[in-house]
Amino acid sequence: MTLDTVKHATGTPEAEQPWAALGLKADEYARIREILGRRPTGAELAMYSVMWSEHCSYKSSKVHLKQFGEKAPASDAMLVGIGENAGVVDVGQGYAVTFKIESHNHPSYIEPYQGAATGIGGIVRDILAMGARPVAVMDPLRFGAPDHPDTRRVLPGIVAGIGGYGNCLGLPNIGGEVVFDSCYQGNPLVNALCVGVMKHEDIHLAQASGAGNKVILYGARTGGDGIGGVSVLASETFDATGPAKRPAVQVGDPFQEKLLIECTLEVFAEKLVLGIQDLGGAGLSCATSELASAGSGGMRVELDSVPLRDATLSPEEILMSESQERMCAIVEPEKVARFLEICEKWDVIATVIGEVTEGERLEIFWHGEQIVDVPPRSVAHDGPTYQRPFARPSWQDALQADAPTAERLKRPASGEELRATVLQLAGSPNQADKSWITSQYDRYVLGNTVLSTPEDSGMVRIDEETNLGVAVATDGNGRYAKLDPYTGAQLALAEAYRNVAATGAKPLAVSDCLNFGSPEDPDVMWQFAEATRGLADACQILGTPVTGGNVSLYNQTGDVAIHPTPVVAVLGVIDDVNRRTPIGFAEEGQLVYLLGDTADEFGGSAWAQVAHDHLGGLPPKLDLERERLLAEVLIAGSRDGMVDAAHDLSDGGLAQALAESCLRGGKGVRLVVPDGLNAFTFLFSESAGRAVVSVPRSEELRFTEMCGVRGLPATRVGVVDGDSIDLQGHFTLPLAELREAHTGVIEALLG
Amino acid sequence: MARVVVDVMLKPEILDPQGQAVQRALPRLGFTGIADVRQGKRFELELEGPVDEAALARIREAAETFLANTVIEDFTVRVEQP
Amino acid sequence: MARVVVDVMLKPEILDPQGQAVQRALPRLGFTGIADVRQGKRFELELEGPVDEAALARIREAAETFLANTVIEDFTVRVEQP
Amino acid sequence: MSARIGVVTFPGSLDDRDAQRAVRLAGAEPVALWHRDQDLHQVDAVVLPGGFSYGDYLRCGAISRFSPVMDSVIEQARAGMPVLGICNGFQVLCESHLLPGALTRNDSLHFVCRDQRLRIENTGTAWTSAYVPNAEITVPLKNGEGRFVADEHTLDQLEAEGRVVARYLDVNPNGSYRDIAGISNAAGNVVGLMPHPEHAIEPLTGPGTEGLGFFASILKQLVSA
Ligand SMILES: Nc1ncnc2c1ncn2[C@@H]1O[C@H](COP(=O)(O)OP(=O)(O)O)[C@@H](O)[C@H]1O
Ligand SMILES: [Mg+2]
Repeated sequence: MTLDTVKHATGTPEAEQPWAALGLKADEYARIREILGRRPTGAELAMYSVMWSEHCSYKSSKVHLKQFGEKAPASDAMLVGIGENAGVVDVGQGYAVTFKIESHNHPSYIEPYQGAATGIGGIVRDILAMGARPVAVMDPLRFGAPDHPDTRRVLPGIVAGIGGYGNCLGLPNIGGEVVFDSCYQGNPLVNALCVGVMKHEDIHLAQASGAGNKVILYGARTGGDGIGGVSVLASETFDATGPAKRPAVQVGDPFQEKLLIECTLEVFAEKLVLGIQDLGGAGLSCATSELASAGSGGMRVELDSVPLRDATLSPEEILMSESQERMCAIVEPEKVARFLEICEKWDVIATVIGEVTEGERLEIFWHGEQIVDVPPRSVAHDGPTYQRPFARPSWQDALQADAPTAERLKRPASGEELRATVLQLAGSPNQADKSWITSQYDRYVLGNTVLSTPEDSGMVRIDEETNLGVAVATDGNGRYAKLDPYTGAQLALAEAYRNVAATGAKPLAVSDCLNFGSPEDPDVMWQFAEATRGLADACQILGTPVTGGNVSLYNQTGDVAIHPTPVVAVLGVIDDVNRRTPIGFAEEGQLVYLLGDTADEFGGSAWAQVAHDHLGGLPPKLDLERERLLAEVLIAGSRDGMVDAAHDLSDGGLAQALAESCLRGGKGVRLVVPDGLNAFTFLFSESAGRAVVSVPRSEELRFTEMCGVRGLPATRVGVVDGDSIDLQGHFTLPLAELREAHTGVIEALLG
Repeated sequence: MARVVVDVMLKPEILDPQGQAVQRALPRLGFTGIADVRQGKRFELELEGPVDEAALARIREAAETFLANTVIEDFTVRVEQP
Repeated sequence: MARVVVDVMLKPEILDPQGQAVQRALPRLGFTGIADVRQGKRFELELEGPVDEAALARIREAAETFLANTVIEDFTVRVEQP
Repeated sequence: MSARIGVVTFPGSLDDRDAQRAVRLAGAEPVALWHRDQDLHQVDAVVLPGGFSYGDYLRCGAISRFSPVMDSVIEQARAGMPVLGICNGFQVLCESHLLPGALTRNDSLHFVCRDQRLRIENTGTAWTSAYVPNAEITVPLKNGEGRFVADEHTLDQLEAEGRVVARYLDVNPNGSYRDIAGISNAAGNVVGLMPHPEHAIEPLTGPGTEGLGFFASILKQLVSA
């Protein structure tokens, strides 16, 4: 086969090209020809096709994501916003924190272990590329029905992959989510989050500038893995019989990544790097075009100098390969020798593959012949944008009308029924103890983990002298979002925000992973539009800007999409981690206060799911000002030593929160149903804007006065006491029995 | 009793970090002249009955569906001569 | 190039939880008649030079000191016929 | 002058900074040692930390054992210098034959991270003298290949000579023979331990501070020597 050089392409304008097989539309191919003024070479076509795929170009979602910037609340904390590898937030004392959540859903369905492992590897490189030392990971997960045979295949592999990679990298896993719902059958969601810490002056950006500066590719050799993965994996739907295509799977090498981290931090410390980009989806195509596009000047790359694992790879394949554990740095010529020396110290292969040029073109050569000559912006940033049609689904009204009222769904009434319902919820897979999963993750490594599973948020200390720390929580309730995607996305934010505040940290910023079905379906597109609008509006009110995130579309089997699942991560700061608030009730005699208002709200609730397998009605109402007030009280309560334990209320309501706080602290509670509520609503309603706290008697007055002054309803509902949950006049539930129901559930399903 | 061996190796195009680690270490330990190392798994199955075509077919099926992950691995089945 | 295979198996007296897990799973998947399963490692080494006695002796030494931990594992070295 | 305790960093070491912190909190001076460097920089004792040295793809500790720094550690250990191997460090000590037996895949086949109760059964070693006999402590445990195995004869010998330094209580987390969590060499200067005492040194970041005793012991021993 002759090499398809630029010269050859110019001379053979009529040559047939496989643009359709590469996922391009006719008008997109025409536009490429228009940009170049000729037909693209094979290598150019490969680059455009991967970079213009949904996964890399966000072509369906861009028009909606814009709101995150347009509506972003003014925030002094934001140092780097959307558009870079990850957003960066100022947390004080000269520290900056970067965090981001990303999906690796499709690869994890095909090959659970490697798919999930490389999901962790990818997000960690994003954080590293900002100049930060990665300090923790989290893993929000969604699986199909817990008793479905495919869940048995997928779940253990995904968990082992996340643990296998993260543990070997030496990053503590400080939290995540595990949710089962048959809507995720065939489309499990593997979202991965990483947090990194640096000093302000260490922030690095993905840009190439300064003619003559060198482009260094370092890390693993390039092999034939994941070629086409980006366009095929992330943009094709799967039919019911399984993956429609089986593209090469990428295998991760966490040891290589650990070396890459240490080596990269060392070259940062010696100030050897001008610009840097990790290699993820679309590999070198993405890294070179993004670096060149974001900087000034052009770039020239000698592709044949790329170290290969497989000598038979074609230039197109090298450009598209998604081999893991690689980075690309821009380095001044006089610093190259030292850069290479540090790489050698860490046994990392590093190669100068090109340089920044005067011009404005990205030029790639293969054994001296030019095979790519493009304006880099046209590849990396000016891809197609779609205004996909969307419309409120015809079934939405009927779904919302199907409310779980007392007339339609039988509610427990007697003490015996209520008690059984508490047990049933605590022992249902979504509410049950997750330690079969979380015990496969190292939560101690690095020695700075202050809170991790099963606390409300993960928290790490970032300065050992001053005890400054950050907290992160992720949440997303697909059932709520299905009932009302606008409110559902806001509820996801509110819950994560509440979880961060419950541990005593002040929420600062947001990252999000939007997991949806096919954008070509107007119903799904409406869900997406509503969810982004809701999230952007809520971020504005709560004062927490979106700093970055990820979109995963085509999560559907045939024409059945998953529930719309916006997963929202909130990052907060705490001045002194010694003041963190845990969830466990540990002190006998402390008073239990319920904060917020409780209404009869069961749409999308855990109770409706567990007791009746029902999804209908409206999700809980949301009052964002109330959320903000609640957070202020929780933070002040922690700072001033007024609360010893706090737990936010979400799935399963007060009953589930109390079960978790009692089991964690090893102490029971004596409760009374407050006036004006019935026991069922008191126990199981999922009204938003609530938390339960335990208050030392000596602090009661101060605490209730604070709530009174600020106008937050605080109801004394009981006292920490004994070794059972005792709802006076209704039932007594020994903790031992509760623990029995709550633990071992996941193990029994999968073991 | 008869023994059937199932060898499972990563497909050639798939990265083999284990084999690479060994390959990188060998020269440092003074073992040179080894161009490539791949590491895989070996299963030794002891059959209760005779190793006839039917038994081998079943083992091949077990290898295909369970012992190997054919997304990334190849396997071979063979009878070990005692 | 010539290929030498090194098989490494846990010694019979050492418990092999991986093999046992496979053995327990097989009947559940409908594969019966398998009395015992052991799981070990298989290394494929591609030599640059010829596979003569000297080369094999060196590989045996690498296996003894490195590829296998002879406190718990046995190994065999053999030339794979192409 | 305070005691100098070396902490080796292999590529893939993960708990090296944590071991340094523990050394510091115990009152000694941590000295970072690099795998490629044979020079031990006149340290008084060495800690081999946890992690996945060289990726641990072949067998845990199999490659690290051959690193230049280990040549010196092995030589000095034989001459009586105190050496503590934690988790991956324990695996390296077994691979180096400074300690008998081997650490193999957990019987659950899963990595396990939990707060583990232990009994310190030998307080005569360089690393356990600060504990009262039969002290029961809780420290984190986190490993995928922590199942200690050895032949019966070796096990009997370890028991008879009092070289089982620590034993798992309540739960055997990985299937270790005779619930063994840690052992020593005959002289008592070399100790291998699967759980992580360096993660139980501050109430804020671990289950308590009961791991500090390992580092306090070595200080006591070095000061009195
Ligand atoms: N996949 C996971 N990885 C790590 N931690 C997890 C995972 N799933 C759940 N957790 C942790 O378990 C605890 C309970 O989870 P969840 O009930 O979802 O919390 P919440 O309802 O407060 O969001 C939290 O600390 C959470 O971070
Ligand atoms: Mg919570």
